[in-house]
Amino acid sequence: MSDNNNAPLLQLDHIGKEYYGNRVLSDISFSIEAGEILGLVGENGAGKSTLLNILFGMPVISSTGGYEGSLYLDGKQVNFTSPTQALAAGIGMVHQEFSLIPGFTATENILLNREVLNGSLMSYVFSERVSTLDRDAMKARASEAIKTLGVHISPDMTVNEMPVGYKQFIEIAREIDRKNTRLLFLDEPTAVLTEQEADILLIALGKLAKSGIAIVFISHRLNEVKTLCDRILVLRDGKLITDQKASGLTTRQIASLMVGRESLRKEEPVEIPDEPVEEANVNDALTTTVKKKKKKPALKVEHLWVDMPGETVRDVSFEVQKGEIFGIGGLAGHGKLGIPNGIMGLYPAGGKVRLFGKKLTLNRPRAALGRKMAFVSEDRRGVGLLLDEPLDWNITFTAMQMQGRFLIGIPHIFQLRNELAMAKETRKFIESLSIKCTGPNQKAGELSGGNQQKVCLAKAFVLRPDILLICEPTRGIDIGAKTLVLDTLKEYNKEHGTTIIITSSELEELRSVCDRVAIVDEGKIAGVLPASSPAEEFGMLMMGEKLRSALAYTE
Amino acid sequence: MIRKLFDIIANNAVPAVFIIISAFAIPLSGFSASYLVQELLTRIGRNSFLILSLLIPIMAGMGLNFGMVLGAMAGQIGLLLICDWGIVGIPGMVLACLIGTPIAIVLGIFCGHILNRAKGREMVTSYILGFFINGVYQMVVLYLMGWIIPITNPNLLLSRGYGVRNAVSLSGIRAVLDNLIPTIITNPEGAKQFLNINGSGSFLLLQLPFFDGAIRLPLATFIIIALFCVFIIWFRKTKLGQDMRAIGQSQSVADSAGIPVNRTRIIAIVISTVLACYGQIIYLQNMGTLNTYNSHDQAGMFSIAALLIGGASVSKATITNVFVGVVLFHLMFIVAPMAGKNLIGEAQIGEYFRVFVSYGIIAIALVLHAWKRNREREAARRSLRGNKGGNA
Amino acid sequence: MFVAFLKFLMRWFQRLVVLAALIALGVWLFYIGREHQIFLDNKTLGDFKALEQINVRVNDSEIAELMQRERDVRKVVGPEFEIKAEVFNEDGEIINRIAKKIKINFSKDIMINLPAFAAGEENFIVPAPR
Amino acid sequence: MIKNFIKNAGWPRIIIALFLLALFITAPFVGVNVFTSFNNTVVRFGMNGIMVLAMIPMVQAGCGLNFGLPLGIIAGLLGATLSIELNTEILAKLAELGEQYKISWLTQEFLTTYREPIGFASAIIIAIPVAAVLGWLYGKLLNRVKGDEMMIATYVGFSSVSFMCIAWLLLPYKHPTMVWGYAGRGLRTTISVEGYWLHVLNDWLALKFEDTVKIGDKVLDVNLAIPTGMLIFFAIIAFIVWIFMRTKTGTAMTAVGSNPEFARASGVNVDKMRTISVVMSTILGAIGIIVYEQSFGFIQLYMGPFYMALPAVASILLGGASVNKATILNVIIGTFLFQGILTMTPTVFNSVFQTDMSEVIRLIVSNGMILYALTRKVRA
Repeated sequence: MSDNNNAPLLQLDHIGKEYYGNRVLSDISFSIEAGEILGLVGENGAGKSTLLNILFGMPVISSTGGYEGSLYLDGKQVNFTSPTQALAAGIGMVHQEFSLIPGFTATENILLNREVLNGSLMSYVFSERVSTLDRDAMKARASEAIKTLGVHISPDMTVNEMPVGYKQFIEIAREIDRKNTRLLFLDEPTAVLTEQEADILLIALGKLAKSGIAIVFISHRLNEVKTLCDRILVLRDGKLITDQKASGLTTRQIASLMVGRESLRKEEPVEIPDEPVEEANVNDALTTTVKKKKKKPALKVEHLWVDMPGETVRDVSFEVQKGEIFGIGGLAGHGKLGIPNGIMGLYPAGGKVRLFGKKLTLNRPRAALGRKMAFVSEDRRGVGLLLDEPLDWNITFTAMQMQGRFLIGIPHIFQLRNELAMAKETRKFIESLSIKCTGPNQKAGELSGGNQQKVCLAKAFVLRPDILLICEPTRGIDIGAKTLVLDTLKEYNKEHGTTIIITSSELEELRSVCDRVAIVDEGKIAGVLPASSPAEEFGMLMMGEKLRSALAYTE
Repeated sequence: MIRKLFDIIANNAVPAVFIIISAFAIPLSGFSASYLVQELLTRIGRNSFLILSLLIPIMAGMGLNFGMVLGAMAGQIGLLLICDWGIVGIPGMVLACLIGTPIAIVLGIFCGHILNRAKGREMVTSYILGFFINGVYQMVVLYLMGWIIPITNPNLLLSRGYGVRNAVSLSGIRAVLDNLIPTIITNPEGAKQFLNINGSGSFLLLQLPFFDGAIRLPLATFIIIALFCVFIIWFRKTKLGQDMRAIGQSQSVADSAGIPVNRTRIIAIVISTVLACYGQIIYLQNMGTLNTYNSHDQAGMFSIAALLIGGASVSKATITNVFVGVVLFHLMFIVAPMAGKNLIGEAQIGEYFRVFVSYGIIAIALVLHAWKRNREREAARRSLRGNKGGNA
Repeated sequence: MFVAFLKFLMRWFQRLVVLAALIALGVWLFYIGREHQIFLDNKTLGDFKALEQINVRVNDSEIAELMQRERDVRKVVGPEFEIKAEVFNEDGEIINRIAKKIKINFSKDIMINLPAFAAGEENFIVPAPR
Repeated sequence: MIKNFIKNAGWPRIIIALFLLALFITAPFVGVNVFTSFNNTVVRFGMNGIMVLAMIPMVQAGCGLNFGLPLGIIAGLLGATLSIELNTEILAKLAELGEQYKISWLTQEFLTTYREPIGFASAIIIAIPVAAVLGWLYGKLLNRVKGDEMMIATYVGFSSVSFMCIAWLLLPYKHPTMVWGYAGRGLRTTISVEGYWLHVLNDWLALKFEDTVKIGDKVLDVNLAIPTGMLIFFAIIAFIVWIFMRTKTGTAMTAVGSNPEFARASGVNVDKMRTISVVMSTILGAIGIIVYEQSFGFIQLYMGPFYMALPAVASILLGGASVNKATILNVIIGTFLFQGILTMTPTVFNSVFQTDMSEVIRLIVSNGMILYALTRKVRA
C-alpha cells in the first residue's frame, strides 16, 4: 500500500516483550534509513540483547511466546522466526562472542556456508553440496571484503594465528561479503580491539555506511558512539529513553540518560530507598573512610588478577572494612564477577589478598572457606546448587565438608551424615527465608529461581561466615523475591556484623544496599564511590571515564 | 623452538615406536624380505579400504567410527545372499556391494541419529551400537535366514535347516578382484624362469632389477584403493567436505552459519558405513572364507588400531596415516608370533602381544586425545586474560 | 513456487531413474554372474536309449567321458553356454558330433539327458537332481 | 500417574520387565520347571551382584559406567590363583603363628576344618591390595581424561586383559592343578577351584528342599538350593557400600558426581574423590569375581574377563540407574531382572521354538539398555 520508496529501511512499531511475566521491553518505536549509523546504548539488562534477538529472529523469542508490536522492512511487515530468514532479508549481525572456526583460514571463515562452487554434473544429480570449492574465486571475494574494511589481513591466515583484533574484522568482513546485506548490527565490536584497531574499524564503518548499508552500533564506549553515529538511542529498563541526533548530546549526558534515575524519580516507587536511609549510609561510608587509618580492614586486595573466562580481572586493589556492605558494579564482561570468584579460589588467580591482616592462599577454595568466608555464586545452576539432590544436602553440604557439622561418629575415622540434624537445620531456613518447597527432601532443581537463590543464601549463612561474598543476588528472580533477598542481606549484616561484598550488574540495587560501591572497567577498578554519589558519576565510571572525585576514594 | 621439536616428536611417537619394534622383531622372526613384501602387499590390498572408510567421520569431528562394523555386517549379508544364489566372479562381488549398500545406508542413518543424540560421547556410543546391531545381525543370520529369508543352498545352512553356518566358503569370489589383472613382480632373471614355466600372455610382469624372489601384486585391488583415495581427496574439496571440516572444529559456529549440523553428521556416518561395507567385501574376497559371526568384529578393531598406529589421532587422520598404519601394524602382525617363538619359544606370546598392542594403542590414542583436549581447553581459557594481565 | 516444485519433482524423477538403473544393474549381474551346475546324464529317457559312450565338453571345461548310465557335472557361469559332444559306437568310432548353444537364463541348475540331446530332440533338458 | 511412571522408568526398562514377566508366565505351560529356573536366577544373582555393585561408586562420583571393570577382575584373578598357589604355605604359616602366639583356637584341626574358607578369604585378602593399587593408577588416569572416561575405561580394560594374557603365560606359577601339564608352566585357561573353595559361600547355610508339587495333572520336582551364604555375603558388601555412601567422604563423592563445580566450591578435592571411587569400584570388582568363581567352580583366565563389564553395566542400567546416578536398589532390581532373563530365555525358548536364542537376546537387551542410557541427556 504505502510507497516503498519513501518507507524507511527498517521500522519498529511499538515493540514489546515479556519473559515469563517479566517485562523486558516495552513500546519501542524507531526507524533506520539506508546509510544511517545508529548508536544503541544502555546498561546491562536494559533490553538491548532482547531487542537484537527479536530483530534477528532468534528462536528464544518465538519459543517464549513471540513479541508485541510489528516490524517493517521497506514498509512491508516482517516476522522472522529464524536467523536464516533475517539473513535472507539482508540483516547481518556481528555478535560479541566470535563465531569463527579456529582452524579455518580467513577466506574460509568469511565465506563459511557461502562458498563459491564449481558447477558439475554430480551437483545436478545429488545436491550442490557435492560440488568442489572454487578456492581462487573465494580468495578474491574474501580479499575484497577485507579491503573494504581498510585493513591488511592475508586471506590465507588461519584464525587461531590471528590477534584478537583481526578476528573482529573477519567477523565483519563476513557480514559485508553477504551481497544483500543492507542492515548491519554490531554488538560491542570494539570491546576487544586496541585503540588503533578501533579507529580503523570506525573509519571502515563510516565508509560502509556511505555505500548505503545501515548500521546499528552497540557500544559502551561513548566516545566512539558519539563520533561514529548519526543518531543515538538510549535504552533503559526496556524503554526507549531518547532518540536524537548525536551532535546534540555530550557523553556525560548520554551516561546520565543511561543510568540516571533522577529524571524518573516521579514514577519510581519500587527500589529507591528512603532518603533518611541513604543519608545514614552516606554517613556510614564517610565515617568508615575516616576510620580507615585506625582499623585493620576485613579484606585487603592488592593487584589481584583472575583468569575467569569472559570476566577477566587484570589488576585490582581495594579494601573492605569490617561490618561494611561493599558493592562491586560494572558492565558485564569487565571482570566484576571475576573478583569474588578469584578470591574464593574458583578460578586461577594471583596477587595478594589479606583477610583481617593475614594472607589468604589463593586458588584453593578450601583455604578460603576455612577462613570463614562464604560465597554465593552467580552461576546458581552450574556452581551454586546440586540440582539433583535434596535441599538439605544443598544447604548443609559445605558446612559438613568444611566444618564437620551435621555428622555423627568419630571425626576423621568414621562419620556418617546426620540426616536428622540436616533436615532440622534446613527446616529452620525454609521458615526464616520462606523458601517455597515441599520440604527438605525436595530436589533443588525443582524450585523456582528465587527460591533457589534463597537456598544458596541459606547455604552461605549455615557457614556462619565472617565475610560473605555474593554475586548477582537478584539475577533472574522476580521482584518480590528480589526485595526479600536484599532485605535478608541487610538484616544479616546488621544482626551479625558480617562483612558483605555484593557483586551485581544492577547499579540501583547496589546503591540501595551498599555503603560503598566500586566500579570495575576492563578488569580494573575505575573508582570507588559512596553509594550516595549521583548515579551519573557511576555511569561515567562504567563508561571508562576517569573521575577525579572517585579516585579519592579508591586510594 | 624446542617446543615445536617436541611437538613433532610427540605427534609421530606412535609410528616411530612401531618402526623400532619392527626393526628388532624382523631379524628375530627370520622371515625373508620377499615373503614379508608379499604378505604386506596382500594385507595392504585387503585392509586399506576398510581403514580408509574411517577418515570421513574423523573429518566431521565424530571421532573413530566404531560403528563401522555395521557396514561390515551389511557387506556380509550381501555376500551371504550372492553365495546362496551362486553368483560368482566380479559380477558376484558387485552384486554383493549392490545388496549391501541399502542395508548399510539404513544402518548408517540409524547410527547417525543415535550419535546425534549422544553428542560428546560418539565413540563409546558407536562402540556399544556395534554390539547392539551385532545382536540384531545374529538374529537375522542365525534364525531368520533359511526361515523367513529364503536360503536354499545346503552348504550355507546349519544342519537344523535354518541359520547360517559359522564358516562359509566364498570360493565363488575368492581373490577375483586381486587376480583380475594378474601381476607378478620379480627381477629379470625370475621373469625369464617364470615365462619358461607359465608361458606368456596371461600375466603382467613387472621387472625390478634388484628384486629377490617373485611376488604377486593384487593390482586391481590397488587400483580400486587408489580410486578411493582420489575420491577422498576430491571429497575434501567439496562443499560437503568443507561443511564437515567446519562441523568437526566447531558445531556451534557451523550451526549459526546455517550448516545443517545433524544432517551433515548423519551423511558422514552413512558414507563411512557404506564404504566399510565395500571394504569388508574386498577384505573377504581376499580371505576367501567368511566367519559369519566373527569377521566383522575384528574388522573394526584392527582397522582402528592400524589407523592410530599410522600416526592418526581421534581428531585428525590423513591418507598417509592409513598406509603407514597398515604397513606398520601388519608388519608387526606377521612378525610378532615368529619373533615371540624364536625369542621365548612360545608362539602364543606373540599372538597375545599383538592383541595387546592393538588394544593398548587404541587406549593410548584415546588417552592422549582426551588429555590434549583438556590441556587445550585450559590454554584457551588462559589466553583470554590477554597480555595486559598484571601478574608481574 | 511452481518452478521449485518442478525442480523437486525433477530431482525425485532422476533419483527414481538412478534407482531403477541400479536395480536393473543388479538383475543383470545376477543374470551374467550366476554359476550353474550342468548335470550330464547318459541314461535312458523314454525312447532314447543310453549311449555307449559320449564325450562332452561344456564351454572350456575338462572333457567328460560318459559310458552308459553314467552321470557327471560341470559348472558354468552366465546365462548361456556351449556344449560339444562326440558320440561313440561300440567300436570306439565317432558316429556323431553335435555342438549347441544353450540358454538357461535365470534357472539355477539343469540336467541334460545326453541320449535325447544326441538325437537332436528339443526336450533334452530335465530338472536337476536335488 | 502412569505416564509419570513410564517416563521415570523408561520404555526399554518396562518392555524388558514385561518380557521377563511373560517368560515366567509362559514357563509352566511349556513344561519348564519354574522353581528350578527361579533357583538358578537367585544363584546367578548372588554370583553377579557384587560386580554390579562395583558400578555404584564410579557412577556416583561422575566417572560414568565402569567399562574398565576387567581391571578389578584381573586383581581378583591374581588373588584367586595366588591363594591356590600358596595354599599350603598360607596354612603352614597360620599354624606357625598359632603356635608362636599361643592362639588357642588356631589349631591344626581348625585349619583343616576351615581350609576352604581360609583359602577363599586369602584370595580376597590378596586381591584387595592389588586392586587398590591398580585402581589408584586407573583413577589417576581417568582424572586426566575427564569427559572421555567410558571409552578409555573400555580400552584400559581390554588392554589390561590382553596384557595379562602374556603375564599368565610367563608368571612363575608352579602348582600342578593350575599350569599346563605338558609344558610345566603357563597357567591353564580354566582352573577348577574344586578342593579349594568351591561353593564355600553357596553351601554355607544353604537351604535345600526336595519335594514334588502337583500343579493340575503335572507333577513337578522341586529341587531347590538357596545359596544363603552367598546372598548374606552380597548383603554385607551391599551394606558396606550403603554405609560408605552415607559417610562424609561418600557424601562428598555423590556431590562430585552430581555437580563437580559445586563440590569444588565447597572445598572438596574433586580428583581425590574420583580416585577413591575408582579404587572402590576396582576392589569390588575383584571381590565380585572371586565370589563368582566360588559359585561357578572355575577360574577363567586369558580372554575370560574380556566382556565381563558389559553384563554388569547393563544390569545396573536395567535396574533404573542412569549414567550418573545409581543406588543399591538399582543394583538389586537390575541384577535380578538381567539374570532372570539370562536363565529364563534359554529354557523357555528352547521349549517353545526348540532353539536357543538366549545369546542373541542377551546381546540385544544388554547393549540396547546401555545404548538407551547413553543417548539420554545427562544434565540440562
